[in-house]
Order: sequence, then C-alpha cells, then structure tokens
Amino acid sequence: MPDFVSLPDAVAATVRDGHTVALEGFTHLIPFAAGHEIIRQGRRDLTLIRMTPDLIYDQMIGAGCARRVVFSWGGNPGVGSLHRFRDAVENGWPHPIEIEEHSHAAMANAWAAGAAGLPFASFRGYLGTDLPSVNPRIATVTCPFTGEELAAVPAHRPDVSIIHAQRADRAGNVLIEGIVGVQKEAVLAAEVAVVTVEEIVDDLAAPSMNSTVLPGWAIDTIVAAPGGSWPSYTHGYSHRDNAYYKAWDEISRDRARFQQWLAESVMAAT
Amino acid sequence: MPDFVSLPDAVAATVRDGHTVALEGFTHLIPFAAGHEIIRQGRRDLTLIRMTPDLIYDQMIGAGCARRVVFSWGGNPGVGSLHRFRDAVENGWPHPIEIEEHSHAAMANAWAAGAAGLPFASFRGYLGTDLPSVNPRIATVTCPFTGEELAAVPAHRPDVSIIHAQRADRAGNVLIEGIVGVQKEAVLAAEVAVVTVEEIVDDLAAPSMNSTVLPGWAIDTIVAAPGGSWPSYTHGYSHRDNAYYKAWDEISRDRARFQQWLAESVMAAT
Amino acid sequence: MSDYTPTEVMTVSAARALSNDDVCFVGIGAPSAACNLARLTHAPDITLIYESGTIGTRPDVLPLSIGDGELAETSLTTVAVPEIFRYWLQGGRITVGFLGAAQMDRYGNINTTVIGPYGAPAVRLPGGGGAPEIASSCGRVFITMRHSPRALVERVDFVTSLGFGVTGTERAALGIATRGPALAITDLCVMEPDPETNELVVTSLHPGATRAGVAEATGWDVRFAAALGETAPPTEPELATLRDLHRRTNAAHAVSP
Amino acid sequence: MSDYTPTEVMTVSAARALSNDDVCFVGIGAPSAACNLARLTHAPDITLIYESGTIGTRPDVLPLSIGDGELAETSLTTVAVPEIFRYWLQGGRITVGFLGAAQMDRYGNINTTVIGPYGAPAVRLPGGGGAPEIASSCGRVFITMRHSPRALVERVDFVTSLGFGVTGTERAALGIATRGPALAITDLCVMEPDPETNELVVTSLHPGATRAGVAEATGWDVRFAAALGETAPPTEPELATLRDLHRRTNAAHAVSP
Repeated sequence: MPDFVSLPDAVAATVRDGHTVALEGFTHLIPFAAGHEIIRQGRRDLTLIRMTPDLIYDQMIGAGCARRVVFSWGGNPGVGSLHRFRDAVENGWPHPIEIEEHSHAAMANAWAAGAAGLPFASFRGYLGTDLPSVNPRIATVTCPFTGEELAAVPAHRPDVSIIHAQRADRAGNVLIEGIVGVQKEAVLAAEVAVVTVEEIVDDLAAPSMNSTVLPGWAIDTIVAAPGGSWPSYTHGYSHRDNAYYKAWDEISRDRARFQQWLAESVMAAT
Repeated sequence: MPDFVSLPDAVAATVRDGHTVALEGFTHLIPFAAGHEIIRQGRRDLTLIRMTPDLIYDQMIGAGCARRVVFSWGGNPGVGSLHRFRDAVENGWPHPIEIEEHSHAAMANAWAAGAAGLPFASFRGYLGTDLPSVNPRIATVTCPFTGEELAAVPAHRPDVSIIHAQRADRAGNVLIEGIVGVQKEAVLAAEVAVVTVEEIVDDLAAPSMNSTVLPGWAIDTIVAAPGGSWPSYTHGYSHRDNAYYKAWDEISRDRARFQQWLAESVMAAT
Repeated sequence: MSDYTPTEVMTVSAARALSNDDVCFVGIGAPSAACNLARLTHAPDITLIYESGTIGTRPDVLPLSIGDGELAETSLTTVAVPEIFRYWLQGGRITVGFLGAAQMDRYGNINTTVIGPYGAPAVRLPGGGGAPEIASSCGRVFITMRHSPRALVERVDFVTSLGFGVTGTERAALGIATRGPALAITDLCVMEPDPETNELVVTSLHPGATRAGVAEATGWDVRFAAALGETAPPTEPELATLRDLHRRTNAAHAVSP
Repeated sequence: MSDYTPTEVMTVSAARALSNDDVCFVGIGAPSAACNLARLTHAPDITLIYESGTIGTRPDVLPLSIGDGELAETSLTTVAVPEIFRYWLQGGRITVGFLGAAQMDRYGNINTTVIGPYGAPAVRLPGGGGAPEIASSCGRVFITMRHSPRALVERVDFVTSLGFGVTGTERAALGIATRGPALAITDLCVMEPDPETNELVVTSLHPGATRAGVAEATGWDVRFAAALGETAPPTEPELATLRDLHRRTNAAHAVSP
C-alpha cells in the first residue's frame, strides 16, 4: 500500500538533484502542483522526460531545475512557443540544457517498453528523417524473419514518475479516466511512482471493470492535491484553462516578467 | 461500415480452404457458432491460430478442418486433455496436423505486433526452455543499447479473424467488456475481421469513453449470433457452461462418440 | 460572397478534399478546423482521430490543444497514447494525415524542428511530435501552411518529416508503400505532386491569387500544372459553418473555466 | 482432526507459504485453491492475478478455467492479455508464480509439453501456456504436483519451463535475476532448493509421509535436509474454509447455467 502524504513531503522524499523525473499527462492530467513543488524545493540538474514539455516544463526549465529534457513536441499547443524552453536552448538561460529529441511514436513506445520491463522499443519510424543523425539514442534493429530494418529507442526508466489522476481509494488504488495518455506506462516504468489525485474516496466508483485502475501496490506515494492539474484539467473535475495557456505566452516571453510570475505564483504559494 | 449478414453468409464470404484463420477469445467470448459454421461449410487445410485451442479447435480439428495449429496451451481448462487435438497429433486422426507451438507471452506479443503492423514482436521469454529448438519461428534480436538478447516471434497476420462480442450498433461499432483477451488485437491484425455479437442495438451504451470499442470501419462483417459463444460465455449475457466443458471430456474421448456428436449437434443444426 | 480571408479559403479547400470514408489523423490549428468543417458539411461520417487517443471524435468546439476534454467526451472511444501510435497509426488504418510546416521544400519534405543548425538554432521550433510517423504511415498526407518564401524553401534546414526525399525518389527507395504528400494547400494555391517527378506543382490558384504572386512567394522555381485550375470560392454554407465553429471556439477559449 | 486428504495438505501447505504482500500469478487447479485459501484465511490482502487479465480478483467460487466470469466481476481491474504478459508479468511485478507439472527434475525444470519425443509423442500434454515466462519473470516460483516416480523424474523429456537448468547453474548463466523454484509442494512433502547446489531437497514431510515412501515415489536419488521438518497438519479453520470453497465451486460447476 502506498504512503499517503502531503505534496511537500512527497516531493522531498522522492525527488533528488540529478534524478531522471517524468511528470506526464497528455494535455489532460498534467501534474502542475507537483511541478511547482519541485521548483519550490529548489531541485537542480534534473533530466526531465515528457512527450510534450508543455507549460509545466517551461516553468521548471525557466526556474533552473533542468539539466536535460527528453521530449517529442515542445510547444504551447495552439498558442505558439515555449519561451523559457526556447530561451534555454537558444541562449542558455538560465543555464544551457541538453535535449534528447524524439517523435511521439518513439516516446510512446519507449514508455510502453519501460512499463514492460524491456530495455528497448522497436517500431516503424523515423524513416527518411534527420532525427537519427542528431540523437545517438535512436538506433535500428532488423526483423529476424523479414529483414526489415526498424527504429529502436531505449525504454524510459525514470527514477521518479509523477502523474495526476481523478481519485484514489483508501488502499491507494487509482482511477484514471478520459484521455489516459501514457499515465499508466509512466507509473509502471518508474523506480518510484507518485500520484496526485483530486480526492481520496472510500469507493473508487470505476464505471467498468475494464476502467484504467492502477493497483495501490504498484504505487509508492499518493497525494491529495485537488486542482493539482490546473491549468491542465482533470476530466470530471475541471476544464482545461485555455485562456491561461494563451496568457502564458505573454508571461513567459520576457525573463523579468517570468521571474516575477515565479516569485509571486510559485515561490510565494504553498 | 461493415456488412451485416447471416452467419452462413459471413463464413461463406470470408473463409476459404487453406486460409489462416483465428477464432479468438480467452475463455470468454469464444465464437463457437462461427466455428460450427466453418465445420458445416466443410472448410479444409486451415491454419488455425488461438492461444488456447479449447473445445472450439478440438471440434474443428476432429471435423477435419485443420492442417496446422498455432497455439500456446492446448487443454480443456480445469478438466484435462483436448482428445481430438491429441488424437490428431499423436495418431494422425482424422489426418496428421502440423503444430507451431509458443508460450502465451509469445502469442500475446505476436497478436499485439500484428495489430501494430509490425513484422515481429520481441520480448523477454523462452529463457532456458526447449521450445526454440522445436519451433523455427522462435528467433532472437539483440538490444542495440544493452546487448541483451531477447526472444522474437513473427507477428500474427491471419487472413480472417473471427471474434464474438457483446453488441454492435447500427454503424457496426462493437463493444467488448469483461475479459477482453486478445479480441481487439485479433481484429486489427487480420486482413478480414468478422464479429459475431449477442445483439445489434441502436445505442452501444458503453459504460465509459475508455471502454473497449472497435470502430465499425475497422470491421468487415457483423453477424447477429445470440448465444454464439456457448459453451463459452458473454459477460452480461450468459455464464460459462462449465458442466458442458466437463461433459466434453466424455464426448470427445472416443472417435465414434465424437462423430455422433458432430452429426447431431453441428451438421444437423443450423 | 467575396468577403473571406485567404486562411478561410485554405481551410475550406482542405475540407473539400476529405470524404465520408476518410480516417484522419488530425493536428491542431488549420487541420482541425478543416477536418471538422468537412464533418459539419459534406462528410458527416468522416472519422477523426487525435493523437491524444480519441477515436471518432465529434467536437462542438475546436480544441486548443490536442487533448482538450471535448475530444474525449465526444469520442466513440478513447485509448492510450501508445495504442494510438501502434495499433492505429503504425497499423496502417489512417487514410489521411494532416501536417503543418515551418518549412517545406518542393518534394514536400517538412521542417518543424529548427531554423539554422540543430546544435545552435536561430529558432528552436516545437519539433516533430507525431509528424515523422504520420508522414510515413498515413495513406496520404495533406499539408496546410501559409505561403511565403521563408516557408516554401529550396531546401529545408532539417527534415522532420519525409515527403518524397531530397531528389523525390527516397520514399520509394526506403520501401515506404504509402503515397506521401498528396496535397499541399496554402493561402494562395493548391499544389500536388507531379506524377513523374513527385515535385509539388501548383494545380489550382485560389481566388485573387496570381502566378506571379505565387512564384514570388515560393522559395524555389515553382512550376504550374498545364491545366491550372482556379479554386472555387468558399460557398455561403461553408463559410457560415466555419465561422460558427470559430465563434463557438473563440468564446469557449476566451475565459477561464 | 486427522480426516484430511494428501491433496488438502498440499493445498494448505502452499497457502501457508503466501503472505499478504504477495502478488501471485495464479494457475488453475491446486494453485488457484491455495491462493484463494490464503486470501480467505491469513492473507486477506494478497493480490491474485490470472493470466486472462484479471488483477486483484476475489472470487467466491474457484474458476474452472482461467477466465471464468467470476474472475473479472470480482477484480479490481481487468486488462487485455498482452498487457498482463508485458506490463505485469514481464514488468517484474509478480512476487510468486505457481506452476504445476507433468514432470519435474531435481533442479525444478518442468515439462508440461510432451511425454516421449516431441515429434512423435507418446502423450501430447497441453503445453506451456504462461509457464515458460512465469518461470523466469516471477520473483519466486512455487510448484505443486502429485508425488510419483513418473512425475518426479531423473530427467524431464522436454524443458517447458526452466528451473535451475540441467546442472543447477543455468539460471544464473542466462542472466536471470529472479530466484526460480523456491518451493515444491507435493502430496507427500515440501522440497526446497539446496542453497549451494540448487538441488531440490525434502525439507518437510507431510503428516503420515515417510522418508522411505518419499524416496520410493521420487524418480531420482532424493536427498533430505539435515533439519527435516514435519508439516503441521491442516487446522480446522483451514480445512473448513477450503472445503467450503470446494463445495461452492463444485455446486457452481455441476449444472449448466
């Protein structure tokens, strides 16, 4: 059974400088509250894995948490750039970061391979693209039956994965509904899994025996963090704050404006 | 949108002598009615793929439909042997059959690879066993990152897959609930997919947006076949007829008794 | 009705290229608008798949991101992201994939990764996302983008997604069986690959666009089809439906929930 | 209470070896009875996983097959079969896997495939099913089987599932990190691997069993642990719970639904 602790305690107990950390969630269920807590606790030199870095990694990169980012699409969806991510890559601010760049197909397969305990994933991908020439972690394997050459990438195996979900019961079983993304894979691929939830309930009330439920024994830490996915959303509990995603473009564009936001909205908050 | 036809028409239009055919369903949702129709139409030289041949392939083998069986566990679960399967393998009755034998892990991975359009599946398996020495379709691939040698098997890509499911709507979308097995993979891996259902309804009434639903455009043929999984079962519609599974042991043990059953219960039925 | 924007012509043209039988892998922005416009006009049964895992989705409001709640709520079914990329995209079930581009060359090769050298980019773009495998696994690829000489270039700085390759022949050489870029729709014209060379040539000019204007806005020595057509202007129902969709969408995205 | 069968002792002994924290990959027959007996007695929170995809299942009646409806209905969640084998078994999340055997040798190598040559079998057995990967991926493997010289043999006809290999050292040589056969429970005794050689040695005799009887029923020159124990007989609550379970099960399986 997982530990039930506060968000500060969960982050303090699990995330260390230099760790490889994944805060996943595909548009839906992005664990912003946990990301802010990592910023507040001043973690450094993290390798951050996410398919879509999104605002959460833009904020963590701007705050100086990241040494390396493993990703497949680094934009503010429907809005434009991730300005803090760009500033780090283009100008080395607040410090230079390394990037390991993949396609979505590669990242999704790498998550599935990590969850499955495999060392690598193979898939039909990267055909005719320049990505393998700039990413040494893209290789090939040959089908022993047809001779077809397929792309191969290492499995994701983060030290810590943090996801947000709808709810947990008292035994720590977690229900995920709606766009389930790579939430299950991120939890199962990690050495340590932390799940923030909207609420902890007596009865999980899964709509079906086939619902996406993670057993409590496969999770290390549960945190009650209502609203913890904002400005992302939690299906059944909140809607995506698209206006905030648009507003982020202005907040993040300028270093000073970003630092003001960081001080007021993250560091001063609890 | 799939065709909505009768079971005899569906089998006549899709299953040809010499085809590779899969009638899947893991204990649950085994498409017995379709198997009996294949027997009645006298199909021969089929390569039959199923993880667990079960009574359905015991019957088809005894009736002379099979040239080759690709499988991973060939027993009557909880009861004992599949006597018709054994008689074919041990004594060549009604004629010799070839077998291609795997583990469940290999078969499940081969289904997933087939659904994913890949030529092969790799997994950590068959370690230290004799199966690779008797099955040339078990090979290895080497992880390009760690050097670990993994097992590899060809993807399943049958000419025709037939599954049974709870229900379809008028657009041919199909709901599967309960033990979903490899039903989705079998449909998506096949050249032609036939689904028999308990009922065709106006509203699929899936309990959740995350329910296992196959879109109508991914299916070729829908057949209303209420009770079509008996003596297997359809969650929400029927229970497994465990007494019949036990009775099959006596029916199938003797060739003459089996032939009598075949004449009375399959050939004379419609 | 002459009062429409070049972007509207682009979106309407893209929508018209879709049919009821298409299964579309939909990107955000113009592709999403085009696919949903098709669904709300002549192709009510078209299947829209978003890479967030929603299959057969019928949103009333366009999503801002690729995984807005509206997409799951109106889907036939919503699956995990690994499944979308493995069973549905790689499985060869998508008839049309839509791509946008920061840069595209005459063979439909696309760059959405960097402007300038990869290691020291002048502009770091978002990257490939689903595009590298959309480009190879979908039956056909439709490209929508603004027409400018900085966007339609002689040579892309980085091949994020393969078109027909640097000489127009690499797709076949790599053993890729899908068609590749079948249609590029800009705010000025429609381009299609030459059946012999695979070079994208202008096959239809949008209302008001000229050969000279297109040539000036293209970074390579662009060719025009012998039978150069003119894009039919948006009809009143098309425009009304598209504008209603955008109106609902803007209203929904303007305020915090 | 002396009125119990050797099979009941076997099942009770297997159940006792399980704890609340175990995650068991359950096979049909004796393993299923043992796991559910543990759950209904001293290990109420034990996690039972059946290869049909049911996780955290709590059946009131034992399944006849590995995918009876009871298993899904009482599960915490039911997933697809590829996921069970990839994420849960191969993912290394199972602490105990149960295997039965038609033949087993002194190093816990198991045959459930054929008696006689593979190409011309005297008896064609059901085959491996989940066993080959259960044997390598579960933290520990428990084996339950009837004790007879035809079953506990000098050398198995076919290695369906690896124990410690033909010399007891192959497991480590193959780089397998899991423990392997940790416990073999027959209707006569309990066997455990020698810490040095990995040979299965008798560590506990069931009530009424003798060294001579076990030696006679074993196809190899079986060894006995220096500190040979005696299996505590089934307690009244254990027997009552097991028999209730079987009574419910037999009643449920006797009639067509």
